[in-house]
Amino acid sequence: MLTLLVLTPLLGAVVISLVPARRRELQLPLGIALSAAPLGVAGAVFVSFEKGEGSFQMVEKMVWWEPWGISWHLGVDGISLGLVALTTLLFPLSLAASDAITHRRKAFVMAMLVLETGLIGTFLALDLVLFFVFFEVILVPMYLIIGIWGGERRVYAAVKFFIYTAVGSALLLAAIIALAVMHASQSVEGALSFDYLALLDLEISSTAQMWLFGAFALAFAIKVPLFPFHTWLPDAHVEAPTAGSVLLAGVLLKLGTYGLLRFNLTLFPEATVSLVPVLAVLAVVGIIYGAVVAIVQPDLKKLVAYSSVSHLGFVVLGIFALTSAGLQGAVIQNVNHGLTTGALFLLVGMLYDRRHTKKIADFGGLASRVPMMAGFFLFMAFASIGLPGLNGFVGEFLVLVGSFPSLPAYAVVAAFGVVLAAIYMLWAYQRVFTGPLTGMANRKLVDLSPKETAILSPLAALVLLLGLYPGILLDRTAPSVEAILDRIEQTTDYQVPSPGRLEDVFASGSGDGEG
Amino acid sequence: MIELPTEALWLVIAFPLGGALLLHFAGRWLGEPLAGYLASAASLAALAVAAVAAVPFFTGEGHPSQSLLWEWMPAVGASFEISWDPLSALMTLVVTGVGSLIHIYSVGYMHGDPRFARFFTYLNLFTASMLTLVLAGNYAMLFVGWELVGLCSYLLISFWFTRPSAASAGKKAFVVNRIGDFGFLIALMLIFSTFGTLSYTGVFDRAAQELSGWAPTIIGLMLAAGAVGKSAQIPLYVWLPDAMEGPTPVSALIHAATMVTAGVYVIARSAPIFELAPVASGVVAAVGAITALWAATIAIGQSDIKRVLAYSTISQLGYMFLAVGATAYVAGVFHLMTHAFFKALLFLAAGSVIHAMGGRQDMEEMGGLRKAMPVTFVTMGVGVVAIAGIPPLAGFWSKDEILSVVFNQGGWYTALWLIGLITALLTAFYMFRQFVMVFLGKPRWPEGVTPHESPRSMTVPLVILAILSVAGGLVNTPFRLGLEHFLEPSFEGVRLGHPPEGVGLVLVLAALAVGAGVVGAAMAFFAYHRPPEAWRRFQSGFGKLWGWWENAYGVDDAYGAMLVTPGRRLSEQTAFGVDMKVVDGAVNGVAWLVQATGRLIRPAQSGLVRQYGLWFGLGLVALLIWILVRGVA
Amino acid sequence: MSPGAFPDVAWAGLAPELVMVLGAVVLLLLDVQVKPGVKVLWRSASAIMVIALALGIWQWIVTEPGGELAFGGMLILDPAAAFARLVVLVVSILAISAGRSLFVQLGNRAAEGLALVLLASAGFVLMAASQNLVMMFLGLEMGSISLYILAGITGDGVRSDEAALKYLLLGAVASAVFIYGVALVFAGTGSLGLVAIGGFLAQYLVLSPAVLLIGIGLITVGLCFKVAAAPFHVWAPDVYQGAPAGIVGYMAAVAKVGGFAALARVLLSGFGTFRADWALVVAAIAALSMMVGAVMAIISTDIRRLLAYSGVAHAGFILTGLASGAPGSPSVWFYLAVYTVQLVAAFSVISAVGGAASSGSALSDYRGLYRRSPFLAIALSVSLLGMAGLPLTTGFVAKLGVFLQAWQHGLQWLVVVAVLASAMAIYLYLRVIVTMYMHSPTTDDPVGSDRPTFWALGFATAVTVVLGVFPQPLLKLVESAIYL
Amino acid sequence: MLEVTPGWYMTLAAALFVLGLTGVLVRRNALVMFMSVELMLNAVNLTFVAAGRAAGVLDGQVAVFFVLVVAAAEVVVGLAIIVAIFRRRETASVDELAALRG
Repeated sequence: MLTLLVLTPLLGAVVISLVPARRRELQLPLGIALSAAPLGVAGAVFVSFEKGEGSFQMVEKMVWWEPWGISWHLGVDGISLGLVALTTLLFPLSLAASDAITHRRKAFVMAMLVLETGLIGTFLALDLVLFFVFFEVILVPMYLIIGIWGGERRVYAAVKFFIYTAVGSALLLAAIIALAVMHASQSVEGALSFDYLALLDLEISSTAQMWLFGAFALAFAIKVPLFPFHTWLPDAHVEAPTAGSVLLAGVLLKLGTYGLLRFNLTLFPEATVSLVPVLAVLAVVGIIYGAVVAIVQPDLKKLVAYSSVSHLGFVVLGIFALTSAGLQGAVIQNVNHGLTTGALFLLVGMLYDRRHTKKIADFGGLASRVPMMAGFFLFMAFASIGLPGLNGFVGEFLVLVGSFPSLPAYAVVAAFGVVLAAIYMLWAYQRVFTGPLTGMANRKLVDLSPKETAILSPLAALVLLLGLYPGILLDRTAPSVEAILDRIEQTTDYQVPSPGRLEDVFASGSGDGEG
Repeated sequence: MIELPTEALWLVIAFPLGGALLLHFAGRWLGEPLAGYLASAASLAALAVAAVAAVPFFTGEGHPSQSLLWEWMPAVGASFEISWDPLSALMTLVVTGVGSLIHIYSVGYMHGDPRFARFFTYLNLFTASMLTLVLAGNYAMLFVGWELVGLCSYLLISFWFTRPSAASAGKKAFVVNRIGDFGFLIALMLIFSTFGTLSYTGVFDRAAQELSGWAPTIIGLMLAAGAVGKSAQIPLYVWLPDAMEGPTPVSALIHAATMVTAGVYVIARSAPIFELAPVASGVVAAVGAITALWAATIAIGQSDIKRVLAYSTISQLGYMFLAVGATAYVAGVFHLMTHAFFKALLFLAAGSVIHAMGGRQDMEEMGGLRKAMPVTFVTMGVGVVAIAGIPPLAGFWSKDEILSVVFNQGGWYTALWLIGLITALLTAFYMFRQFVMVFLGKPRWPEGVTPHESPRSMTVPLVILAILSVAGGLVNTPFRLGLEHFLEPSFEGVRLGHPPEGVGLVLVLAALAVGAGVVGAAMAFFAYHRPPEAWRRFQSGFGKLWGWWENAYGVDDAYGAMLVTPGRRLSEQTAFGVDMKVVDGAVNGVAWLVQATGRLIRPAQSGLVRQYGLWFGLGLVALLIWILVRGVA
Repeated sequence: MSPGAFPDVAWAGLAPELVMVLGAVVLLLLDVQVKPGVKVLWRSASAIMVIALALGIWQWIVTEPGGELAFGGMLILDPAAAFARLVVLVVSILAISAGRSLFVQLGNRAAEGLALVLLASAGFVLMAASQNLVMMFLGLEMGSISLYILAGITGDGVRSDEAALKYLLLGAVASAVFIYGVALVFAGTGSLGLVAIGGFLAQYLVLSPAVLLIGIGLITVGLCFKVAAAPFHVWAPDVYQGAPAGIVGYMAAVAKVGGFAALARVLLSGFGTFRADWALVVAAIAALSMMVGAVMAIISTDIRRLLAYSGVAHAGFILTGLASGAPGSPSVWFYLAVYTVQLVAAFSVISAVGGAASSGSALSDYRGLYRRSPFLAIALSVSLLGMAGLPLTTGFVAKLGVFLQAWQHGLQWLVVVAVLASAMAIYLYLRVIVTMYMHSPTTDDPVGSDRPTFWALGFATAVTVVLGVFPQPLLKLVESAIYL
Repeated sequence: MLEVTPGWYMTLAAALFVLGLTGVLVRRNALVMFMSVELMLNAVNLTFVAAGRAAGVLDGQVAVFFVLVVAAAEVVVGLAIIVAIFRRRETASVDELAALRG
């Protein structure tokens, strides 16, 4: 089933390529229909997923090249499940929002479908080479999407995106090779293996763990992006077409956090435990820094982009909190951020399609002209601010409350990001949507079409559903998260903090929280 | 009598929530006034359910109970669970009761507004949120309500969003509240890491054994930080005056009667924690007392009818803080309730005046409205007397109880008591000043304004609230401690502050409080029941002081200069300096470095064969030397 | 073997080379006597190549794992040699297919050109199959001299002359260095056969290894020149830029195959016991090549120079595999096979865009190529992405193989340098792709490609992608191409 | 009497080789550079002969023939190219050939 899930979009791309170029009117609807297929498969996967199970499910394995120990090995667990579902959901929606793409539309749809295969594959891969292949292959369609269908400085942004990520993953490849070789030297048969499950049994010295952790973490930190590796993101977002931004923020960034969670924590537990302060500092700096920088951005898209830096800082903090709540928060925040930021980018795109500008200063008082759009924007803005009852809160709250027992000082600083989020989001909303309606062009704006409403509504519904009943996801992630924590506890002397007197928390915690 | 199980209490939230949803999707189709009636019905339905459910507490047979709706975030012990005890019952009744009246009032007040239905959507949503807050069975769900009321406050303050000031005020309210929430969040983190849960029962049952040293103090202070934001206390009160940009019913409901009291509610709710943290309690009391005085002085200098009430609200909230800080939880909650009545009444009456004056809010343009608006005149009069603490109206009982409990605490609380007493005098002064300026004297109406009494839908709620303001205080008098008895199950095991034992002392304290009120009222009457020139002379007698009051001590400007502007500059410098030049510059610098290296070695590629030969030869020699050195060594 | 008796020659084992050499002679004679049209000559040459390839495949199948000595020990016919032959032949066929227009433009010199291609291919195959160092020198010269002439064959361009002279002069010096190294090794061991040298070294403790070490060093330098490894690469950009577009890809590819085959054979089977001594030297050259190649390519504005410098970097990657010792040889062969195909494909596109006889190809000429010819743009992109080592292309598998070997054999630092260099290299390939897809063309004239070019490029592109996803057949094939 | 061992020959050959290499580096005329290369190859030949003699095998002497042949072939091609260049530019100085660079 998972192979099917990975290959369905690719098949779709093949189908699209067979559509004659002159049948332009067919390309986009067909693309949407074809990207709905993986959504269906993902739905089936979601339904047949066993709730109480922490290990990988629906595992499929085919040997690809025995001597190197590489195989086509797929599996899904609670950590990847939500991301896969999110991916398959965002594709039809962002394709549907791509009416504005008229130039080389067929190629666009194909690039999107290839991208989808890559993304799903990355989340499901249980072989490190397979993972790396998908991880890298994603760059090409995304690069094309930014570079061909992007804004004015698209080439600069696309190249920066590609190079930055490629440089990041270079050392990842070296580290992966190192693991396989290590497997060869430790296993009885002396065989190389890139199999994730096999590599989990390796005994890696502390020093080696540090190095390998560093290599993995660098690749993922750039993808997340963690401060100070984030500067490719605003450029990429500003230049990318709407669909590109949606997927970039919605899914691509999650590859980084997913990678940290999936590989760094389990393969290098010792290094994880000792490097927690480093990652936590970067995460917290990212939270505050991203928010501070977002406040004064003159470009709406850039503002949302920097907000991603801030939000993903929460995810990373949750991961390195190494507590059940923190990890669950990280997993669900991954999905949440995809929904809300995806929707925000869709909205900015819809605004851009109408006004051909993203500058905040060009807008003003739009709410009286386009109330529906304003309503959706405000809804998503509040979701992103972390309003309880909407999904963003669930993730942030779990992360904050979950990271306090282990990282009190960091959690306190991170919590301040919540304040800043309200400032940049609401200020932006105020300048764009409220006040008197300004400008002739703004006076002629049209509100959301039924189609646009249909694109945004499922996202809004999910934002609400996950905000009120996150159990739909948490029930499935909890066992996998526990499995990771168990592993860390077994392989290191780390103990997940249990509730207790605050004096103890502060004594054992790595910082000396406020007061 | 029907026994309503706790399991059914979700209905209390569901009615207004359902109303909000219905109005959201069908509001425009329902139109005016149907949407308003529907929203009012939803609110009334919630009131009915709550009333029925609260009966056991009145009869003294009820016990606090919980009912789990659904699991929310099990990892942090957060779930949607309703906790039903006298405290939440009382809050529910106040919220739905006053709320319903304001709903009804709004049908008249919002008449003709193009976004009539949307207003009621928000109003219903607010009711649902506030009920979520008070019915929550754990801190997480409380926080849901806490933030959702903030959202509604934001939406309603900037309801007329085309006015830049309204849009800005809404944002300000939310952001300032968020600063308080920052503390609240930390409190939640502290609580979770101590107890492993956020549920009230889980926390309070074990509070005494798990919390020691400075832990309860810091938790209490952090909770108080959240409360300071929501209840507009120093230093976070600045959002509330601006919040008056919202429609007046909103000011009445959210920014007087209900939402702003959430802070008081939280502290009262967390009494078992504050019990262990006398320092935190003391801070709360001090903040409350200082805020009460501070805001009261500002209120004196205001000429906007709503701003007076806004600062008055801040001041009265200060009283409530003072009460809960002095562990007089019952007194605090009592004042919360009476304040809800008379402040809602005052706001609605002010709204009625504004309505009549065609949207004008400057009291200097009013005067002599007594005849034009008799109902409003009388009801507002009741409210003014009530807030001034003149017996036997509601305000007297609650305020007196607070002051006497604070006095009884002794020590430095005596100073707080004194502040409270002065505030009582000031309260009476600025309220009577307002009353006189608005209703008495000669009309100073601008041309074209012909005030008229408001429609029935507005006056009826005024009358009902006036009755409540008169009689509401009787639920808890020194003669019959009804409320204290009623709330007992909620404060089980908590030492409550009490008035002094001796009847004589009680009477002296009461007399002092009443005296302060009467003096203040009399001063206002004499200073302002005169032609405007005379007041101005009176005001200028205060010298610079009056300017400070008028200008609210310039706190907004100071915050602007000390926080907002530097913050923005910091943000700009980070974004356009650090981020673009340093961080991104480093990235581009690496790329530049690679290219520069290339340019550095490019001259080697001169195209000259002999030079190529030289490189070849040099490479050869270098290699041979290396081989030989290694080989021989 | 009695005097006067005909030596024991493995005729069958050499059939492909014999066909090529005889074919070259026949072509020249045909040209003199019959004067057929260029098309006929081109077809004949292609037919000769195909026959040679068929024989080569047959030889591959019958080759024993250990190989057999032929020509009195001058040559060794082992799987590595047989595989080298396959690569050279495939590359040659691709090159003359895509280079048809060059031969057409050469007119009455077409026969010479085709004959030289056949001779050069034969020469480099012999070089790869040499067991004797002098034989290796002969193969090297046979191939190299043919390439010198090919570099200047158009004879009508200042730049192509310059390229030819530079290539020749520096190549001659390199050859001299190589053969001097051979002489020193001979002096040190008393034999010229690699098997014998290996045996000698295994048997005796060399008392004064200096002469031998210098010999090895000189041989290595000579061959590094041929494969354009830094710092012996300076000629490559100039030659690639100046030589006729239709033949540069071929020149670069076969010289690399021959050079690396020889280097591998010398280092692995001759001086295998000395690995501890030479591995670090080779690794240093590899590291330098990768860095210099990547950095210089980034600042190049001519696509040929860019490819030349990238070729330097690739030489570094291949040397990385070589430095890992004998177990690394399959990865070296895999790399060589897929890289040379990409290289020829890339230059075929350059030839189609700029003209087969042209010298120099400014990057700006490729602006908007996608709009002028989507096919060429895609073919070039695939080749470049392959060179960049992007997953799902053969380049990735090749790099993975090389890195795995190096890491397993103690060259972890080299792998780190290599991954960084390949990350840097991505930028330069991306530059070309950006130019082709994201810039608007200066002219809208469509660019055509003739049918042989189309097929050659189609084949190369398909190979790069299909073998990138399913490389198992080729991986299996190179498994036996190992030097013992 | 001083015995002339193969070592002498090989030292001489090394000197010649270096001389040749230096010649390539310092002379501008392409023809002279070729002559220098010939010198290098002759050094090689001397080494081969000396080493072959020392080892008592014929391989060294045989190799010399091949080297000679190769040298001749190189010179032929080289002269042809130099003549072609001289015709076009009227110079045989390699320093004037630097159109290709960077």
